[in-house]
Amino acid sequence: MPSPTSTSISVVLTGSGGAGVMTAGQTFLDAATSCGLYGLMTRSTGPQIRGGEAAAMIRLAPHAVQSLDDRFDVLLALDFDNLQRFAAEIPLDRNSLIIADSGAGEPPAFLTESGAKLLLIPMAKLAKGIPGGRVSMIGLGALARVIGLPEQSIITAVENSIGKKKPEALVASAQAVKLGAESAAEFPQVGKLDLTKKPAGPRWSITGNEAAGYGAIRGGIKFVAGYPITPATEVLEWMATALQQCGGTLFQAEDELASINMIIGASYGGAPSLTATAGPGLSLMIESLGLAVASETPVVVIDVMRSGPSTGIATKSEQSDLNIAVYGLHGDAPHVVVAPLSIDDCLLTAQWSVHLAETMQTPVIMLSDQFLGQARVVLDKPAEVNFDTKRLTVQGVKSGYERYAITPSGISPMALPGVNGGQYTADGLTHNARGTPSSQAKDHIGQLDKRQHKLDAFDYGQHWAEIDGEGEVAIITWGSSCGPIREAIARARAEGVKIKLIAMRLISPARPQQLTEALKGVKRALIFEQSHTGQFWRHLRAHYDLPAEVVPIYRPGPLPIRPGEVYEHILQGVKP
Amino acid sequence: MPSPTSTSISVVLTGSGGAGVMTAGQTFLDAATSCGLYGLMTRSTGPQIRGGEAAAMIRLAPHAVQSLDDRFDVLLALDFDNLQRFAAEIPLDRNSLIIADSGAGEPPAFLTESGAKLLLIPMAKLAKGIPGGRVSMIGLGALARVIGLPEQSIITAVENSIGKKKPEALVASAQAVKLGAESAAEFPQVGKLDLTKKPAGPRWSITGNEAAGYGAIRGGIKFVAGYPITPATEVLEWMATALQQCGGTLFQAEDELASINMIIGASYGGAPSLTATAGPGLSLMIESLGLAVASETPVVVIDVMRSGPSTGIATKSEQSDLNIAVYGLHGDAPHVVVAPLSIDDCLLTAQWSVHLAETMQTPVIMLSDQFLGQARVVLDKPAEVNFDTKRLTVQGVKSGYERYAITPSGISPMALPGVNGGQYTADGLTHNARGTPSSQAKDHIGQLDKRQHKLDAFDYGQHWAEIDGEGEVAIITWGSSCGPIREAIARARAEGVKIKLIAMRLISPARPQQLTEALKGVKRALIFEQSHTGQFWRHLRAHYDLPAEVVPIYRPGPLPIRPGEVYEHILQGVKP
Amino acid sequence: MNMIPLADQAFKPADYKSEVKPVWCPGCGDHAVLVSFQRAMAQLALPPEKVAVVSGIGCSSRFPAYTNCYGFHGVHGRSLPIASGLKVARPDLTVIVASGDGDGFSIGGNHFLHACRRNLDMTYIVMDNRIYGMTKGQPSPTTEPDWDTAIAPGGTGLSPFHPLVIALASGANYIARGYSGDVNGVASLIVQAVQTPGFSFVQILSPCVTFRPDQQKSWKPLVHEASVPETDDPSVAARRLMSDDGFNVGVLYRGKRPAHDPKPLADLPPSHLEAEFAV
Amino acid sequence: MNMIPLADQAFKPADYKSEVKPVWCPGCGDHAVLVSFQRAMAQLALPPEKVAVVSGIGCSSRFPAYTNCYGFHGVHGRSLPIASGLKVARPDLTVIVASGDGDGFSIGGNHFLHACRRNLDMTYIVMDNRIYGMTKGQPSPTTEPDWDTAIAPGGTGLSPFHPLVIALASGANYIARGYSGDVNGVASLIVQAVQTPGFSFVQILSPCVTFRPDQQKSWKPLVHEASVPETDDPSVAARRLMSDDGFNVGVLYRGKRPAHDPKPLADLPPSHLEAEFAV
Ligand SMILES: Cc1ncc(C[n+]2csc(CCOP(=O)(O)OP(=O)(O)O)c2C)c(N)n1
Ligand SMILES: Cc1ncc(C[n+]2csc(CCOP(=O)(O)OP(=O)(O)O)c2C)c(N)n1
Ligand code: SF4
Ligand code: SF4
Ligand SMILES: [Mg+2]
Ligand SMILES: [Mg+2]
Repeated sequence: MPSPTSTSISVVLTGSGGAGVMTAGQTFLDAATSCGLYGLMTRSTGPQIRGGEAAAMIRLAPHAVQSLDDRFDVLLALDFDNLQRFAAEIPLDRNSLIIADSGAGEPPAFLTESGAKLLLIPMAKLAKGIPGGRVSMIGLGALARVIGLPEQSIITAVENSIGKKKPEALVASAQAVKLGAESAAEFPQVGKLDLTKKPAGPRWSITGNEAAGYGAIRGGIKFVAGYPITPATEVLEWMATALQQCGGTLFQAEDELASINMIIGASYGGAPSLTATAGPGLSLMIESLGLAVASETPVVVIDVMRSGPSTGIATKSEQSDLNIAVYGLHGDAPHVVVAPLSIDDCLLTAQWSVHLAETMQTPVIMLSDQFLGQARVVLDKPAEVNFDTKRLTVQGVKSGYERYAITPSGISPMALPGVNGGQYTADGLTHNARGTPSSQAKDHIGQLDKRQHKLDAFDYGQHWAEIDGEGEVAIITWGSSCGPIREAIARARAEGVKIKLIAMRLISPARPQQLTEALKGVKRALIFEQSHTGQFWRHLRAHYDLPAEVVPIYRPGPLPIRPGEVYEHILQGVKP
Repeated sequence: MPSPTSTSISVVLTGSGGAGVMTAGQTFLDAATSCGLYGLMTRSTGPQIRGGEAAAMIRLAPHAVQSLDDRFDVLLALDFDNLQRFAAEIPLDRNSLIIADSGAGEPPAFLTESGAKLLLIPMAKLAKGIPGGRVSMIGLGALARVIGLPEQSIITAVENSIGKKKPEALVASAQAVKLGAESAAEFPQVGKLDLTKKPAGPRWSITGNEAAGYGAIRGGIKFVAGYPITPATEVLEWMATALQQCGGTLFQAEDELASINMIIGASYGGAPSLTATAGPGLSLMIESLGLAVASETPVVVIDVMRSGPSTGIATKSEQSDLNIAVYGLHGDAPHVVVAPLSIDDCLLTAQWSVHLAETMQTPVIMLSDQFLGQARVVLDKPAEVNFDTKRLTVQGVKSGYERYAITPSGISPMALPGVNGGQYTADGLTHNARGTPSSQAKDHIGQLDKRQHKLDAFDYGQHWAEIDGEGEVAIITWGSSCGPIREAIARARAEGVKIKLIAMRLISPARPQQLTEALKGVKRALIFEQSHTGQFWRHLRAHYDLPAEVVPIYRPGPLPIRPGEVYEHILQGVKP
Repeated sequence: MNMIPLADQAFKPADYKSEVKPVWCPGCGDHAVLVSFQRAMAQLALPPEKVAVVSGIGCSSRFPAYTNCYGFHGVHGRSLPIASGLKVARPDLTVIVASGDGDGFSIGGNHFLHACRRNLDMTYIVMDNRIYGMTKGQPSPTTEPDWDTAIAPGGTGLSPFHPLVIALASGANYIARGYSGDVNGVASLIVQAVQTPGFSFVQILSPCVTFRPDQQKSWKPLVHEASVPETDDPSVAARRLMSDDGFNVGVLYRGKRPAHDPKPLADLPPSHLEAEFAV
Repeated sequence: MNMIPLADQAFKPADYKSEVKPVWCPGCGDHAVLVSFQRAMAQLALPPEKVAVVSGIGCSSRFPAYTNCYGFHGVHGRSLPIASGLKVARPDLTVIVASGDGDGFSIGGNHFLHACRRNLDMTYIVMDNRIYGMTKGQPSPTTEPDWDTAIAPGGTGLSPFHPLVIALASGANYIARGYSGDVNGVASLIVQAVQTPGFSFVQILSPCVTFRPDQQKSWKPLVHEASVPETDDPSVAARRLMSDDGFNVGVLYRGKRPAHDPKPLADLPPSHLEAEFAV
């Protein structure tokens, strides 16, 4: 696999106060997509609720990309207001190009310091010359031209988004795009955008939050209760309409205490149920997640992680909810924690989450994050996977029904309300096999053993991790760190470095045997994650026998992990 | 130190439906105390709210005891109703004696199977013969006689408890006690109760929950908000009156979300503040504990652990909230977790908790448990310890006050409301040194580093652990497991076994250097705890470099850990 | 509401009784509420397996396991969300929620507000003994300000609040008060609560003989039938409930709001959703 | 309430303004509320460092940092408990709580009930825009049933509830409604709220120009002064508030309950407590 960097182009659009950066970014991605390209887009905004500075970061390539690049080829700055705030997020260098308005004034320090070339265009002035003309369209025209994207693709994308209802707006846009392109015509092309390769099959444009929602519905989710919270809200918002179409219901609850209990109630009634939240909301669900464990009620909780602790930074990614997800419950409360390994893997992992929850009658927490959830990716339509998901229920029930019977698998057949003779009371109190409260040691230990056993004995198949490559050095990682890591590994391998990748989808329960197997021949493990205290590393230490040499590599958000950063660590890490 | 077993006597009083077992147990303990003895009393009840079966378990010795014994010398059964339910809690053997009512009917199987001797007394009949006579008093009389406790001490204890206001009741009691004693007169004495040693100084009778409350007030607590929950309620109830006397206030909150936030608010205002709860309540406090971390507001949370998960068994002990206490917060949220090592150590540890919280401006979770909290112990008055507790505050503030200034210690001077010029907004959002919200990487990382650093750099002194003995084998343990372990170690040492004890009071942050120091020369570590999944063991694995050989030993509640059980593990554990 | 003679009933009260022995103290008002519940269910002729009883934590919340219906004994204060999720997923079930003044009005207060507002078709029974029984005697939001307890020595000094007005202001569609001493009266209130569409709230004064020994004697003479007929006018009800003495029993408000009954628009296969992602 | 002429004031509104620039959208009603707050504080002549402003999470909850008072920007829904703890620990401070309809009535509903009941001397200002602004437009408990949003396509179908009646039933001692468009009117309501002992609740209709673009135009003509003078009778207030149109502004209820003000009985040294343990 060749290093993707060489063939991709990264551009960032910035502007403030309603400059329409986000819309322009989306238009640009659509245009590139229509030319057969693949791509990735993330967004960054200032603290203001509306009208503040914003950045749309887009990477295009003739193949799918799952990570931002180390740097940007082009910055299209519609203005310079507060642009300095994005300095750490927009790495530029002397090979970069800055397209800016010639009337924008003094560029912020980090631009001039970067050594990037500057292409000044009188964007505002040109836009004024067109009735209804927008600065952003001038900019997109120029941008398209310098990277070699046909202007027409931009014009078509605008047409597709605003529709044919506003013919004047379309005309204005087309004019602006052309004017922009012309004013950049003299400039040498930046990067090499290969437009010759055409996708072999259908492609999708999808965010991780949408993918998670769709995966959940594919998995069988029929009821969702949730409370809005950034960056998880889109899971709920997307599912609200989708469920209405697909025979389900979504409730906005009064708070997260209510959402988790609503889904427990619905699931007790037989409906596969889910909620989505972020750290602060997950914190509020902790007590009732324990109830789901003890009452053996299947539920799926998607935690779209953001920078913590406390309210932290709602709009920035981090992998720092691993601890609470795995260890956050009081008492001994075994449950399942999984994490998607890429944006589109949110689909598979959400679907798998429903499967695990329903099959084992357990709460499952899926740890997505702001990067995975809110980034939009254009990629080949993912392969369809089907799990044979079925909750073990009882139909004809004889007297003496034991809801919490100790079975060889640890999973007990569940009576759904309505089944005559199956009446029982689900309980969070220590109970016997019938469900009757008990404080006897034998019942307490019997049920603790059963609940642990059902998770340990389950066959998670190949999905527990994605493993590739060989070598004496392995990277062990999880979640959204995988994107940049895969890319860094590809670069390193292209230079002859031998390295193995173990990307864990199943975070808990631990699979010591499988990891030992995967680590055969590995002498050194680089453990990689985006947290401040090395939560993943410590979790592995607690549960696995690791190779003699372990190199933990971790740092918190808010800045995204970049392939180059990982690449440096790999070069360090493979040194003898 | 001699093995305490040889010199102690263990008795258990049982009865049902308002037989007055608990009162009788307390009377008995008081009587023994007045004879110069030391003792321990725990209680166990059936599921009924009132009038169900109950057991008072008492151990007496001429020195303080901090653990139940392996077996009971005497069972005084006022009746046999539902006694079977206590079978696992009342180990008896052929050297035990059962005192029971001759009219009580068939004894439950576990009694006859134990091989214990049976002393049948017509207790009910004798009591009927006395106007106002109580069965329990007959029983106490007999009990006193067979273990060699002067009857008069019982009569005096009754007098002290019901006062002189009810002379008839006193007369009846005295008569009953004497009658009971007489009817056991022929029976050979059980055990050897040494009444000759007299305490050298003043003694206290105290429960762990009272000790925690008193320690907290000694530490400077002025405000408490809490929500009732077993087995933590007594901390609140005891403190309610105590604070009224000592210039503080206690609020019953509407729920645990409110209690934790109330104490955050009071502490922000300058009042050292505390709440007490159990697992389900701690779960609800998780989100706001993160707020206390991020806003650097000192608070103390006492978690009196009970068997979990979920509602579990409210009245039984377990050490299974370690995970939630250490790892339960979302994001990277460093804070302090401590645990008392004995019933009376609840005093010191609570006082230390206030000290750590106030000094480092951090939340501190103290993990007590049902055993420590609800057991009553008679012991020598604990030594007074004084910490020099002072919150770092500012008085005269110049402009540009930085509430969250990055300082060498990581601790920043705090302005209390009312101080002119110190105005700032405490925040759970990622903020800069001034407290202004920020999503910049430098502020996020700067504050994460600072908060971790202030805990890591602090000098915890000798209090982090209690260490004694030498040997190539060490037991590492924590919390209420220490009582039976100390006793087991004493037995083993009496037989020449060399073993070291490391009992950790500071659970988090980890002190790797100190433990490495303490483990010098140790080849094997037995890690002991009362949980189902080895939470303490895994925590140690995650944070410490342990000796090559580690033997984790763990089991959940509800049965108490007994010295004999630990002793067996020690014998196994020291084998080469 | 007339009761059908026992002999004609398809179900008998005993059909709703489980084999589990209540942990309640002898004389606790909740025993009587359990009997009222059984009579009401028999009267409504609901097959036990089509009824789900949901609760939180407290003496009163032990209710579900003592019935022969499906039950969910959840965590403290969260019975209403569990019941709400269940009702939406399973509109065919009759959902009854059993709670106490601590579980329902203290820790569970927010869900009370929002369940009233959501107006799903269910019945909420709160056994109000003005005390926390299970945790051995702490004041609840309905406890008198001068009731002395260990946690609030000398009393809280706080006036009890008005759960019925809160229910009304939040949107409950049926509001009634009963007294556990009147077994048939309470049964009738439960029957009507189930029959009235939407969210029905029944406060039942149910003495705690152990931690409120005053109640068993003092309440009986205070309890009286409401002196005015029930109303469907929220502002009239607001005025009345705000100034009542807390002991007038009967149906105090019966609104006309239809139950909230969310339904999906279609039942298409998930693959239908893929069109949105295709480029 | 007459305003003191600016020139005579010991403090000026600007004394209560911080250097932090609000994140609010241009035109958001909350800007005006901030001005009203500054005017009210100046009017009350409270030294800024003796005022503490506590909030939860939401656009409106960003309030504290924009004042030059002590502030606590807590977590979503928990402003009232923070304020309550603070008030008990520091009765010398003037405590103001700033919240939104989501923060205060949805997730924070339970604390609202209990803070009203507890009746500590503080002022609770809810900037009600009938929407979740911060999370980009989801319905709150005061949102109209047919307001279309992504999370509730076509509307929730749920009637908004009555926060003012809930406050009354829970025991609030002062209940008022204002409109952010009337800067001096709101300032006056805040001044009176602070001056009235006990728990004061001020609902301020404060339009969200971004996610409720309908409000800015449509509210202005609807807002009107309450047509009847304020009352101190809870049942009269209950009836009125239950049936009002939600747009009548002014002081709507002012009770006579003294503020709850818990005080320790003594201030003995801790060692005094040891007597209890001695045997
Ligand atoms: C989160 C949580 N907090 C506290 C408790 C302890 N608790 C159990 S029941 C109860 C109060 C019950 O009072 P009420 O609802 O009035 O029921 P009653 O026992 O009076 O019938 C409390 C505080 C708990 N189980 N969970
Ligand atoms: C526990 C938790 N859940 C959810 C959120 C996300 N959240 C932030 S503000 C908000 C709603 C705010 O609405 P409102 O109080 O009406 O304030 P507005 O923005 O409209 O002024 C929500 C749901 C959060 N921060 N914390
Ligand atoms: S404690 Fe009170 S409420 Fe609980 S069972 Fe006993 S009488 Fe009933
Ligand atoms: S989103 Fe609405 S509430 Fe928030 S700042 Fe903007 S206008 Fe105000
Ligand atoms: Mg009660
Ligand atoms: Mg709002």
